[in-house]
Amino acid sequence: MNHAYDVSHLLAGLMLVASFALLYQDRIFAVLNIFAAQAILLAMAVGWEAWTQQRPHLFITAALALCLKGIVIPVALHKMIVRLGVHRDVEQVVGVGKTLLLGLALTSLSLMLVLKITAAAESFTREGLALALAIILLGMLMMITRRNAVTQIVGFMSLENGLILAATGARGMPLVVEVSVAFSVLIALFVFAVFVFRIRERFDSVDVEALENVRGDTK
Amino acid sequence: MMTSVALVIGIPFVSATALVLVPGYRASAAGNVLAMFATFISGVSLLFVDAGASSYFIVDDMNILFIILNTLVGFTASVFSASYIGHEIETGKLTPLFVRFYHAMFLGMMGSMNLALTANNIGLLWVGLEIATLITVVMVGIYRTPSAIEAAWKYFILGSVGISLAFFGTILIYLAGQKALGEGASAMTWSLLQAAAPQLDASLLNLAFIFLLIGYGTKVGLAPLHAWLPDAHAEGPTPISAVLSGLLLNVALYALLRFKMIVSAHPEAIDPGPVMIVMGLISLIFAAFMLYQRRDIKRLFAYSSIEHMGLITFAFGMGGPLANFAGLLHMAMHSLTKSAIFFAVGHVAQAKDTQRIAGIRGLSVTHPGLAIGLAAGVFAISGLPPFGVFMSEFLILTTTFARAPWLAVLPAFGLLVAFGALLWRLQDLLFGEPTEPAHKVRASSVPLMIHLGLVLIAGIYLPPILVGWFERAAEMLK
Amino acid sequence: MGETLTLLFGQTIQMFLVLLVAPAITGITRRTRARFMRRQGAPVIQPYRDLSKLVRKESVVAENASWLFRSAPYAILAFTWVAAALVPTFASGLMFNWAADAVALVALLGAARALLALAGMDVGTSFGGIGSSREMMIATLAEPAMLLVVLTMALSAGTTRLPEVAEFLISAPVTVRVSLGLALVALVIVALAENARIPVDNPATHLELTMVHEAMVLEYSGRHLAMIEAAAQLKLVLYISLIVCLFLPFGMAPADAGSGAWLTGIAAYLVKLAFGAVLLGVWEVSIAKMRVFRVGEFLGGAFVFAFLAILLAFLTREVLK
Amino acid sequence: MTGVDFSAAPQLAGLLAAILLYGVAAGFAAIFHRRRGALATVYPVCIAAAAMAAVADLAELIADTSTGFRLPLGLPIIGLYVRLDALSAFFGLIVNVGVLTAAIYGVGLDRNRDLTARVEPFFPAFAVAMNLVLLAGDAFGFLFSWELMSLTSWVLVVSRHKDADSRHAGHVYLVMAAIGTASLLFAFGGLAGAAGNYAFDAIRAAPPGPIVSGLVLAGTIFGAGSKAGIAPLHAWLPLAHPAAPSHVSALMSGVMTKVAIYGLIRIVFDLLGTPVWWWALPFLLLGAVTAVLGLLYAVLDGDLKRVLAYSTVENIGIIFVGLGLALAFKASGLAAAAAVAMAATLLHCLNHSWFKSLLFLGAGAVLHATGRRDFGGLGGLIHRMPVTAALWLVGAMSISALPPFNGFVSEWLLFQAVLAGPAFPEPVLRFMSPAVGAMLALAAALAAACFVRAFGIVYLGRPRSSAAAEAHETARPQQVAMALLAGLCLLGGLFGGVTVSAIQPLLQMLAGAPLPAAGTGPTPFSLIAFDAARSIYDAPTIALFLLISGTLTALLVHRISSRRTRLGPAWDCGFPEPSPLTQYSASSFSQPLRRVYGTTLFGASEIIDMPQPGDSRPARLTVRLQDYLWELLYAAPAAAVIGLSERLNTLQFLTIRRYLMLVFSALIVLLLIAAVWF
Repeated sequence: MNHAYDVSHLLAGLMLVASFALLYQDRIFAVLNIFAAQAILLAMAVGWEAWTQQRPHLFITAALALCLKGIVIPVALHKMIVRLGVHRDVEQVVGVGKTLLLGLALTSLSLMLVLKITAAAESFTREGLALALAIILLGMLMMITRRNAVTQIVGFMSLENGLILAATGARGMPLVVEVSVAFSVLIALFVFAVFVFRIRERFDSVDVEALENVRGDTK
Repeated sequence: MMTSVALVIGIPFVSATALVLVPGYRASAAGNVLAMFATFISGVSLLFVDAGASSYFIVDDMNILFIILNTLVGFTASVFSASYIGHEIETGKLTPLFVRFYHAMFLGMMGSMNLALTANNIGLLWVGLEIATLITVVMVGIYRTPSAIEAAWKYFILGSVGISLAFFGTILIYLAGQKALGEGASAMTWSLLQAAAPQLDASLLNLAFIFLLIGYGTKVGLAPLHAWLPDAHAEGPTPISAVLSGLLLNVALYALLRFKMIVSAHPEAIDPGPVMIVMGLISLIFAAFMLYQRRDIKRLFAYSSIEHMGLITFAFGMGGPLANFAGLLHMAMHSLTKSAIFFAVGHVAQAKDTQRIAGIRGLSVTHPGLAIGLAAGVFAISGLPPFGVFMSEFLILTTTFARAPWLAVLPAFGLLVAFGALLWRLQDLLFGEPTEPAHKVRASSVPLMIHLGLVLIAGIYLPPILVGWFERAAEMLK
Repeated sequence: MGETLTLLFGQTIQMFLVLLVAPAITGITRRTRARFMRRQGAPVIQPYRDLSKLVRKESVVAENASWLFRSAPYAILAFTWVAAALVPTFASGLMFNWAADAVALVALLGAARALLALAGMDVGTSFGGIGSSREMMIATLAEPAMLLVVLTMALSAGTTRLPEVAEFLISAPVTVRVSLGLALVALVIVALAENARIPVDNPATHLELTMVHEAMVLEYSGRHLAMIEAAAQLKLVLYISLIVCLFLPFGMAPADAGSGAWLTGIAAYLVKLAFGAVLLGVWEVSIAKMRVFRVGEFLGGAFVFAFLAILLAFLTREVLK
Repeated sequence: MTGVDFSAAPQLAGLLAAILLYGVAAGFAAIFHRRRGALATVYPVCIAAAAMAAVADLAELIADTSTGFRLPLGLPIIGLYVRLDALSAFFGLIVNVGVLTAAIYGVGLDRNRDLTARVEPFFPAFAVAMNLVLLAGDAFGFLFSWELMSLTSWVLVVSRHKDADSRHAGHVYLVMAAIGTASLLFAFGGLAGAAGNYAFDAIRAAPPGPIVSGLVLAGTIFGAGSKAGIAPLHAWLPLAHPAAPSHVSALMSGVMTKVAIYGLIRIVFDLLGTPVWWWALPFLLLGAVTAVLGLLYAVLDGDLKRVLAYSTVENIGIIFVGLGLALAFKASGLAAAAAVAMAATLLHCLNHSWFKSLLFLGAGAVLHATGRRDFGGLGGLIHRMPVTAALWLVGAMSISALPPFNGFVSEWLLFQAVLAGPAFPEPVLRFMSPAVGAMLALAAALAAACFVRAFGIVYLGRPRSSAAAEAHETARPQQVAMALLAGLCLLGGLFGGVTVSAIQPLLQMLAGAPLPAAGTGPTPFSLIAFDAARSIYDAPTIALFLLISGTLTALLVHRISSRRTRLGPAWDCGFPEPSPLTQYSASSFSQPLRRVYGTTLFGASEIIDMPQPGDSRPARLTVRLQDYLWELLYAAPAAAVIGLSERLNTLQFLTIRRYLMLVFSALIVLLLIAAVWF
């Protein structure tokens, strides 16, 4: 049972590393690849949980993660970038160095928070939660430090990965949750797609800045 | 109980799927009205079933009023849409296909909101809110103008971030309940959690509440999480603005309150009061100032919604029987009044072909009835008698002053600043030399009258049954 | 019954006494001035002649004068006369001087002044306007001062009824009181201003731009002018008798004294009046008139004195009692 | 006690019936606002209702059967209390007499020229609201009707909605009203306490502690004071009152301000428990300053209706002084003096409502006849509108506190109260009362100057514009309304003693002692303060004297004089100018006063533009006055709000990423707090 915990911990840790890599990376295709890797790691983690917790239905989530986030979406985004001719390098608002420092700060914050949780709680509840929280915060960090719509979407999805990690980590949390997550991710993708194409109709790039030129309440 | 709950949730969803298949937008509009009426009836039928909780659904004093309110406003809004959206087709802003989807999505949204309101399982609550959000995202973007798409995009991104944070909070609540209630669905059942609140893990509850506050707070539109709200209101179809302001914000706040109950029931956990007071005041005062610079009439009232959500949050933060009572009353009054205002605004926009305040003058000359309606709405929302909001603001301010005199100055300040702006704009709209064009108003004004009538009556006489709900709910909220 | 009759008689005497003696006082003042200017001067009874002459002459009224212009003189005379009848002169406790007190006295004079100012504006000439506006400006400073003075009196006597005040001052031990002294100064200044005397105004001027009172009555002639003149003379008498009855009340017949004491009272009163008139004449020749806009400062001084007086009265009252 | 036996309380029943009648009129007018015929019936109905209500109030004032009942409306559980006692009845009398005369005036309005459809539905509604304020027996009902009063009068203020000034006036007015209501909310919050005893009876049963009562006092003075128009909260008043149609201005200035005073008395003298001496200080200070300041504004202003509005501010100051003295005497245990001060206050409320209504109605008549409100365009109206002129003169003399009219009665009582000042135990009060007396004296003199100016410029002299030259006498109903008020002014002036004996129970209730009964004086009509030996004012006797002496002189003169009268051109020292523009104008009239008072208070400055010799353009004199109070307390905050909103508005134009950053940072801040705190 103990190594079971180690493995899930290891996978979660690797996902966190992937998040840092996402923050570090500044070429858009590399970002997509790293995201795919993180998704696959997530799939493995979920699968492992399914096996150790004897909750086979978690395999569905694992599969979902693997296919959808590990393969379909990266490929789709890749194609889209090629077709829309979005410039390949990601403009970063904050320099990589600063971003990574912020990432470290956020990670330590999440550890600090989780360590306050009574030791009586299950062991996963602490470390796993810490890692998941860190991944979530890093995802948000990525969303706000990148100008490019695609990378913002990626940031959002890595945030989602953190969520799923936490959800699956929580023992015996009803299936409702995974379904809803998958559901929401599907919807999300669907709506994303709709918007990306709409945006394509209207603007020349997917650059979010381009959207801002329609101001809310001009004088 | 189950049957009527099933009806309240089922009717909209079923008829939504049906409407997708119905050809012809007139038929779908009629279907929408019909379905919403049926939902309203089944919502009212909840009065006659005894309250209770299953593992997935719950009907208690806390939510019964909101369900009825929800279905009622949903019904009036559907009536309004039927006539309003028709006009949009004539002016070519929408195609019949989009209108059919519009009505279907309207029903889906109502259904999911009812789901959220009746859910006893916090996961289900979350699901309901999310579906509602995602559908409204699409509806906000339905005009496909650049600004509409920007608004929808903004709403979508901020909304989904909110979704995720709220979900993480839900997980944390589950983890907190896991030890006391064991693994499985029971640890996600609100009523059980509420009952077992003192045994839960305090630090997990704190963490959870923070995430839920930010997550659902985004939906409530509390500053600084509000950014999506004004644009979504301004760019979407007016009936949707009415439903957003009148219902979705309430439902999100309702969810937040459910969790506040759990947290505040725990002795060691953080006291949600101060946090809510601070966020409430920030939203109230910030929105009040923003009102002065508004040029678009719908954005104006969107900000006023932020302002009032702030006031309500403040009231619940104050706590205590009087303040909670006032908060609940204010939620009800605000959703009725604000949706009424948006109905009126829809009329104005169609009568003047513009949403820009600068383009609308002298309504009291060209459209006296509409002018009176708009004025009544604005005065009602500003807390002037003889309307219901006056009573809630009266209670909030007096009781706050009685308990913390210096704290009471801030909400009063915010409200006065806001009133200054609203009155200013109202006078611009109503008085002066009328501007062209001045079409006849086509959309139905019945919903407007119904809402204002209810608010007026509430301002003078609250029926005891209503008072009973409020008091018991206020009791639950502590 | 006979009691009341005598009182009524006394009251009547006072009413007509003041009316009859008024022109003579003005005459005395003028005469004194003339003498000090090394002029022969008109005889003391000249004002009586003037009045009778004016009454007999026809009066010329401007076309656009209104009923107010014609009726004002009578009202002005009436107000002033009643006011003068209320001031204790030769005897205190006459029949009707309970009817009004110090405050009412000031108000009656105020009413007369307001009517005069209105009459001045009625015809719509520039000089009338000048007169009225300056008169009202002076009044805004003089009237409060006057009011404060009488309030000071009332305060030290513990009543606002003038006869009682006089009684009090007669009976009270002769002690130097700063507040009363200040009040006297203020009252004199006010009296000068109210009666359009040098240095505030010049009753004998013919240089229009310096006129105040004369400018207001510029349009009047004949019997109307006579009324105005009589009223002015009454006012002078009123102020002098106010001053003397408040500050040198000796010789005044007390309330309970019979009609026998009245004769001495009347005699003393007339002497005091004549004395006051002479003093006024001397004062007028020994000082120059000041510019209209310096009047403000002059009367402001009166206001300050009066205020100090009442302040002291307030603070020292319990010492006195 | 939900039900009430109306046969036991006929006054209350009558009053409620009258209110109902008002309501009917309002609703009727609202429904048929397009039909002239229907609108024509509104004012007559109002007259009937007002008469009914006034009678009921009078009956209650004399009988003093304070009755009331509770309705299951308003606040849940607590309910809505309706209560009629002598105090409400007294102010109810003021309200309904005012409405009565205003309605009579309204009957004569010319429906072709005045926009009435916007006024007539709200005129009765306004009356209803004012009556309800007086009847309210709990905090909610009070504020409810209070706000309703502001709202209805706002509609009337903006009834000339195409004129930007009245829109601005309406905005300032309603915002100020809202601010006032907010502070009254605080006051009632303090009175009710955390338990929420909003009913007046409950509040009386448990008055608040010293600190809270201080806060409540502040809230009340601010809230009710701003409605009454006490400086420096008065600035909305000279904007809003003139903007409304004149008969509404009469109501707002003459009546609504008194309703505010009612609120003040109700809270401070009735609900707030036993007074402490320092409570009086704000009243005395604010009152004295307001009285003088209001008149200085008035005497320098050039607009007839605005002058009247400013003079309302002055009178509110006088009333405040009266209240302050009453409060101080009551707190010092000098009941007799408190009674004098209170009587002065109440009488002044009554008198002011009469002569101010009269003056505003007269101003309305002038405005209607000439279309001008500015002194520069008026003059000589005494020839064209003799009746109005005569009645206005009565009003002017009353407001200048000249005997034998009613203004002097309250003034006289007030001075008597000031004279009782040395009895104060606290040195502060002993020092303040003469100061206050001096300010009052100054105010009285300025009032005379102000209204001599107003009357002289408007009615006397020669017309300054063709409009004024062609003016016509106002319609009969208007004349009747004004005559009614003028009559009241005269009677009130003659028989002040009678009025006092009518409000004796009220004085007993508020001050703790009545005034000496009228019978103890030399005549049954003499007005007595303290005791007959101390101070009497017997108006009828004085009036008799005036009559006798006046007639005597008239007879005498007409006997001896030749009654010859010749009409000729004005003499004017031999240079009668043909042009009416050479008359003294309003601003030239106030020049000496401006020189004396204006330079420091208003930074008054005159710029003379004298053309070179040979230059044919006219010389110009421009006078500049600065309203420091407005700039400091109104313009500056408004500018601050706008400026801040402009800064904040940048938050409307951020990029989505920045909005996300806001959300994110909010989350992080909360997490940090959680990490550090818990």
